[in-house]
Amino acid sequence: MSNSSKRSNLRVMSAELSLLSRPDGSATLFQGDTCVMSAVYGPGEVRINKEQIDRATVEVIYKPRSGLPGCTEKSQERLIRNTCETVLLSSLHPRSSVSLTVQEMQNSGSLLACCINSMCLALLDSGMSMKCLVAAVHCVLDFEGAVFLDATDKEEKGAQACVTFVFDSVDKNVVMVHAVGKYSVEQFNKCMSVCRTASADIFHFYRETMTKKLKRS
Amino acid sequence: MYSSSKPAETAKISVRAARPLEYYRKFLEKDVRPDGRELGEFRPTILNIGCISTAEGSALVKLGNTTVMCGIKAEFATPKTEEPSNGYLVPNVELSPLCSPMFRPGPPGEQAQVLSHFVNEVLNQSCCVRKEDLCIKTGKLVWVLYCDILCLDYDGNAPDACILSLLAALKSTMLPAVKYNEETEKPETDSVKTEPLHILSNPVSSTFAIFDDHLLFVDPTVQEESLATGTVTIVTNDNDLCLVQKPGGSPVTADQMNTCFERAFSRSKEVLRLIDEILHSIER
Amino acid sequence: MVDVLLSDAEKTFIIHGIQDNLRDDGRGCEDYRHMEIETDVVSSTSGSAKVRLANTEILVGVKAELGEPSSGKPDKGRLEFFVDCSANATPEFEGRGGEDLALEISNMLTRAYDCPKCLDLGKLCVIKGQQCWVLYVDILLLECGGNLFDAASVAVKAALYNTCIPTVTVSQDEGHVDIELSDDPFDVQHLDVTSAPCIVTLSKIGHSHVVDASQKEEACCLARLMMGVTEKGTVTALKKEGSGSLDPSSVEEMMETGKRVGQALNKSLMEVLCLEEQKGKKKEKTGFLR
Amino acid sequence: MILFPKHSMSTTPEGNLGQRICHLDENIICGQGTYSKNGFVYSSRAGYLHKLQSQDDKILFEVRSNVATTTVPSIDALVTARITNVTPRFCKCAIMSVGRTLLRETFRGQIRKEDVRATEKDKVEMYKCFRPGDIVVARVVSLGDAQSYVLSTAENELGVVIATSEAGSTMVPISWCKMQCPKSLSEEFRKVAKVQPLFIQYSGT
Amino acid sequence: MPTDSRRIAGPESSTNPYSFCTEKPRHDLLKNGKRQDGRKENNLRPIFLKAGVVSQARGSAYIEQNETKVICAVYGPREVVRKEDFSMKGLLTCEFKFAIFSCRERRQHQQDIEEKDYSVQLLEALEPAVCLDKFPKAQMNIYVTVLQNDGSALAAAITCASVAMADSGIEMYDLVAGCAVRVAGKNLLMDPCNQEEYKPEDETGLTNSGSVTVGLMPSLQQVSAISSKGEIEFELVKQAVAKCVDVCTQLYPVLQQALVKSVSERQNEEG
Amino acid sequence: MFSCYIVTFCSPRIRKTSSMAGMELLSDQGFRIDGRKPKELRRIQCRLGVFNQADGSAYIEQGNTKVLAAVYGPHETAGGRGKALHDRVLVNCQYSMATFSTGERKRRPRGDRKSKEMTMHLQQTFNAAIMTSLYPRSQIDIYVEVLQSDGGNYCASVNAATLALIDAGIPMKDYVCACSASFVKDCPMVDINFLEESSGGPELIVATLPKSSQIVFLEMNSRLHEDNLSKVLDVAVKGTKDVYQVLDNAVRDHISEVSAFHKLDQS
Repeated sequence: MSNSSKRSNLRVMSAELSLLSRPDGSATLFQGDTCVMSAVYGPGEVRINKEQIDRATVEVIYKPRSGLPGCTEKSQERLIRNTCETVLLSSLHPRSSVSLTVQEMQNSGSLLACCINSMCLALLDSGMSMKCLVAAVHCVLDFEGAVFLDATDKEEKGAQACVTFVFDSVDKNVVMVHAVGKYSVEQFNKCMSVCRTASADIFHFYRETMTKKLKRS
Repeated sequence: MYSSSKPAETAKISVRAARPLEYYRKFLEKDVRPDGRELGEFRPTILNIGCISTAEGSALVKLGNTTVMCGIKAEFATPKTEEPSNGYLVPNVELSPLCSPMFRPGPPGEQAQVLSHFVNEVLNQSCCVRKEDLCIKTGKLVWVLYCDILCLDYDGNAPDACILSLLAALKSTMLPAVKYNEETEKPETDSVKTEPLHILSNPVSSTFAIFDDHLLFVDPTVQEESLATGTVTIVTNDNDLCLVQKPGGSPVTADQMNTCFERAFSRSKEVLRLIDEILHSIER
Repeated sequence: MVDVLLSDAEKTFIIHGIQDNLRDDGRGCEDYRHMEIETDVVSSTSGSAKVRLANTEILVGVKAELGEPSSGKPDKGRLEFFVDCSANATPEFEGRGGEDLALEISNMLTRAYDCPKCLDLGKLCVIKGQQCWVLYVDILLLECGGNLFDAASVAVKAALYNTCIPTVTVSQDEGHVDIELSDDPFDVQHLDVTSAPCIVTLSKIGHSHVVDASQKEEACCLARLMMGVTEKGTVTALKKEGSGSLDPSSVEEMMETGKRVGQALNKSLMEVLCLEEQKGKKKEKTGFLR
Repeated sequence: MILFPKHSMSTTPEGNLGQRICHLDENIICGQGTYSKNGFVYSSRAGYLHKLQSQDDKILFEVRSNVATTTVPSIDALVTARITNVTPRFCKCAIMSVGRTLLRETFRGQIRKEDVRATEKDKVEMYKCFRPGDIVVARVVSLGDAQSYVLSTAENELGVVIATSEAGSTMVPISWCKMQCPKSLSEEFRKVAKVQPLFIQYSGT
Repeated sequence: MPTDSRRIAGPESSTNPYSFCTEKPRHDLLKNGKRQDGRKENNLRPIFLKAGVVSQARGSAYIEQNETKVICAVYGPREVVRKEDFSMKGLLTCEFKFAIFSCRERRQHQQDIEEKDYSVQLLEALEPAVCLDKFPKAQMNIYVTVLQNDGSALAAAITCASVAMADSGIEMYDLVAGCAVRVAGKNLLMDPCNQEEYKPEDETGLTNSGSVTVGLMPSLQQVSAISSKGEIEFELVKQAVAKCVDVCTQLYPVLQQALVKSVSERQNEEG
Repeated sequence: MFSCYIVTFCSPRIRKTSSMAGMELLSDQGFRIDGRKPKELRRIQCRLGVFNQADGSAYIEQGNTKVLAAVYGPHETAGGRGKALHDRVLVNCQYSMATFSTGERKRRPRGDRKSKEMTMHLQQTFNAAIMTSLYPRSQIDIYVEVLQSDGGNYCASVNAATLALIDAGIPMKDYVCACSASFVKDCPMVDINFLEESSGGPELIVATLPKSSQIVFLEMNSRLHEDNLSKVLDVAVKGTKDVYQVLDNAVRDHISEVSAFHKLDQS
């Protein structure tokens, strides 16, 4: 791997909110070349068999760029949904449904992180009540044990381990982890601390994006 | 139990069913679980290896009530053109309606798909079976190992049981000896001679449940799973980590993560000892 | 199955009648209803037959196509049954509504024909292990008036009798194998269906049993015994159906009846088929135009 | 290979499924877990045979087992249910247990406005009787339609037994129509069952 | 064939390695009056039957006849979801499945025609034995999985499912015992194992070749299931059925014992 | 049927068959493949009341295309109240083809894209012809089964269904008659068969209410010059009127037969 591709900070991020008119909130997020579009509907009517009497039912549909969703996508979908359930104050909307559609537009690495960040932006855009914000940061470990933040797809292929962390905005604790590969506990902890530091940038980016949006209106 | 004015009629109100959360809190205040386990204690683990003779490798795992069976069927296939010397590993988890009232007949539901993906990730990332070992003739013929994991009784913590049954089944797998006939371009299978599969590493999974946002306990039952505010699954691979997964839920601190790692590594040793014991007893 | 609703009184009437060997349409317990058989009704098939048994109407088309033999039987042709319950019979069959019944019928037929001596499939082999004739026997159920299994099996046997398979010549040159089919409509081979089975369904009603139950009688019946019977009287398939149970002694009685009726059915069917064939092209084709 | 370990033999219960118990005559009544056919009494359940004397000097046979006896709601059975939905005309609930048997899966039930209490039926306001999440004891009035069983709480002993207040703690009944939250001391309306929470045991502890 | 996106996909096609075996073993069904596994014609394999094996189910059972292993779980009574199925009589459903690794040939995930056929036969074998009127508006679901198939799978499934039903505490008129027999020539081989089972592709040259499976309610002496494959002479069918009925009656105590054990075990647990 | 076909095996050697090659859709003498004149319909034979159990049924043969239709209703809507329409009857159709009806065996009788499209077309056609407002909240089922297909499946299906609806006594504005047409060598051709259909030329399908000459369904495939459209359409509409004559005769015959029967009964 050439030295130029080594990154200790995140790729450039840009986001567009409310691009879609039908959903209650939507966001398109670019992290480098990776692009994900999320849309939120709700709180709205819920199907009777999915009704929960004490909180809203969160549904997430993850759409791959092409083809039918398989096991990998379902797994991805569950990670996004569980994260979403954690941050949403769903008990404010009992017997209703919050439905989220996450559409992969382009995958150039750090896809899961981009999905979660775009989901968070879409929720912000919809104005739904949340406990806290979440920031997802992806990194890879190469065979020498060096950490690459926000890896591209090429870097992911040659990596020893791929790790995605999601931190909350209050205590910066770990909301979600997905770490696969071969690594030691120390390496895991190192990734965690690097990612935690980087998460501040993402929270900052959220603030900027929202400020921009509110100024416009 | 409560009785109404008419003594013959009674209605049973089980607090366990009506108020399960309160019920659990009462126990956990005393650092014990309703089934008598401590927070860091796994349920008794029973292992039976090689129980299905129609499969090339098989294992039955009982983790308390949770029962999982893994059968490995080996078949011939042509390799992918981009990886001509790699065999296939195809794991699938089936949560059939037989094992719990939660599952309905039909195609696999979300949970089964997520589990299949989880097992697939562990199998690929841990590299416990080298795909090159499954090659018979480069570019022509390779083994495909269908690892089907069937849940027979679902009482929580399927990931741990699945990974354990898979590892045990792989360790017991005996592939028939095959010669590739260059002239006819067809394989010739020996109906008697078999060869064991090489297992390079030992992935072991440990699942933790988070209760009331702060309490961590290991090996949740199905009721504990439904009450938990989050789970953490750690798959160790000998002295390394192979997979850490925390699919949302209550946030955890770095310290809590490290406690989980410690327990996962000690569990890994326990489990590997158990597998070795059983394998030895079979050989004898 | 397609049910008719009967009151308890109607059921009692039918059950009592059958005890006295008298059925509501005047038949005895071992009598079939009026059956009409016509072969060669659909010209886009290799063989076809239409059977009308009172209100039950079944159309069978056999299509012979070249295909690969199954791995278990490399030197034999294949026989594939497919049943389609047309919604014309009842709105219940719309969409996939008739699939369960269709599967039951095709399973029973597959089982009845799944023995080496029923039909000489060896004749259908073209090149061993590589090419053979596949006979797709497609059964179309157009109207349900009871006793579908028997009617279907009769129609299948008639259609197979009617089936013409073009003669093939296999020629080999330079390692290529050419299969040439004759286009002469008279240069064909026929199948020998003399030992093919017919299904006889025996319905237990009250303490007696009847053959060829009408829809009303089927509504009174809790347990049925279905038998595949050949002309020689051998049994090629046996199945109990329905939610009731049977005495071992009545099972035996029913089997006896089944064998007797089945042999007679096979015999008269063959007679009718021969007669029709002799008429040949002279007979006036009527089909559904009465 | 044996998948499930064998256990040692224990005493034989007297009534085994399908077993013929005795001749049927006019002095014999077939009780629960038995049936009669062709002049005999048979057992229809694996369990213990009980021979009982009924009031009119007849012999009653019952086969009882510790496995659940009543497993579906039947007319007149007492059930516990969790309220899921309240509308002005009726409330929907999920039946959790029938008699003393805990159900593994719930059945749908509904309590209509006129079945909430025995008196002043027309003055019932559903929202002042039940709230979603309440646990009630009710009686099955009819098997209802394909959708749900029809339940009634029109007896003093029937009604809400466990309820959670807005503040989130378990409330204490203070009258037949009110419950109080011990934390916030706020009062909420319910159709309260005449039973003290003391009598509700934590079964399983 | 559309690919199944809900499962991890393997290669497009794969073949069984044993179809490339150089020499194929041929066995005689009977040699000096003894079968391959040393049994006599009339002998059954030892049966291990245990009720109450699945903790989550209402009732369950496991049966083992040497290498034939079948597990069954019963759920319900539960609500009937489909409006069309509503009836004042209880509804019974049955799903029969071979585990993917249960046979020499790999099985498919989706239920195939044979499994569907067995589901129906199993259902019709059990229906006469269950007091359906005791659970109006509700359904009982029976799920049977064959973990390993070494012949007589349907017969074992019938036995297993009836014990699982009884274990659930649902009222029944009687248990159902299942038994299979292989007819080969004039010989009747009871409880055939996989190699002895009738396969239509085998050219045996025998005039009589087939198999018969019978389900019997032993106490009431009622046949609740009967099915046969292959071409058999009429007299021999009769003999085969009679023999199966006999054997099923002999099996009755085994079924009862399994139930007694589960009942007394539960008594001990609770008492 | 058994016109010579050759299956090449191992090597892709395909020998063209002799019979069809070089066949012209319209010969110089003005005859079509099956010997018809361009404006000649195929022979139509039909019968009403083929089944006893259906409320109405009919069978039609148009040349070698054979279709059975059955009608049930009006009855309660199946599948709950949700589907019922408050102001008119729900017309429910199903088009299905017997697996042996085509030259090459069909794998499924229905459920494929083409059958679904056909089902939809039938539904649209009969929604326009049935007096739907007479039976609000109910349903009429029209089931069509193609037994043998030789082109003009839609036309034969519509004609058969019309007869079945008449047999069931369901009030309609008029008969619905359908006919197809093509355009070959500057000459419009009516009622085209399978060979003509699959030759790649234009195909125009029209269903009309013949008395008022109103078109209820029109579909055209492939290319046709705008100038020729009216010519082809005229031929097709004329075709439907001819079909109407045949159907009307069949209905009249059927009715007189049935009423003769009734008179016999009454006397």
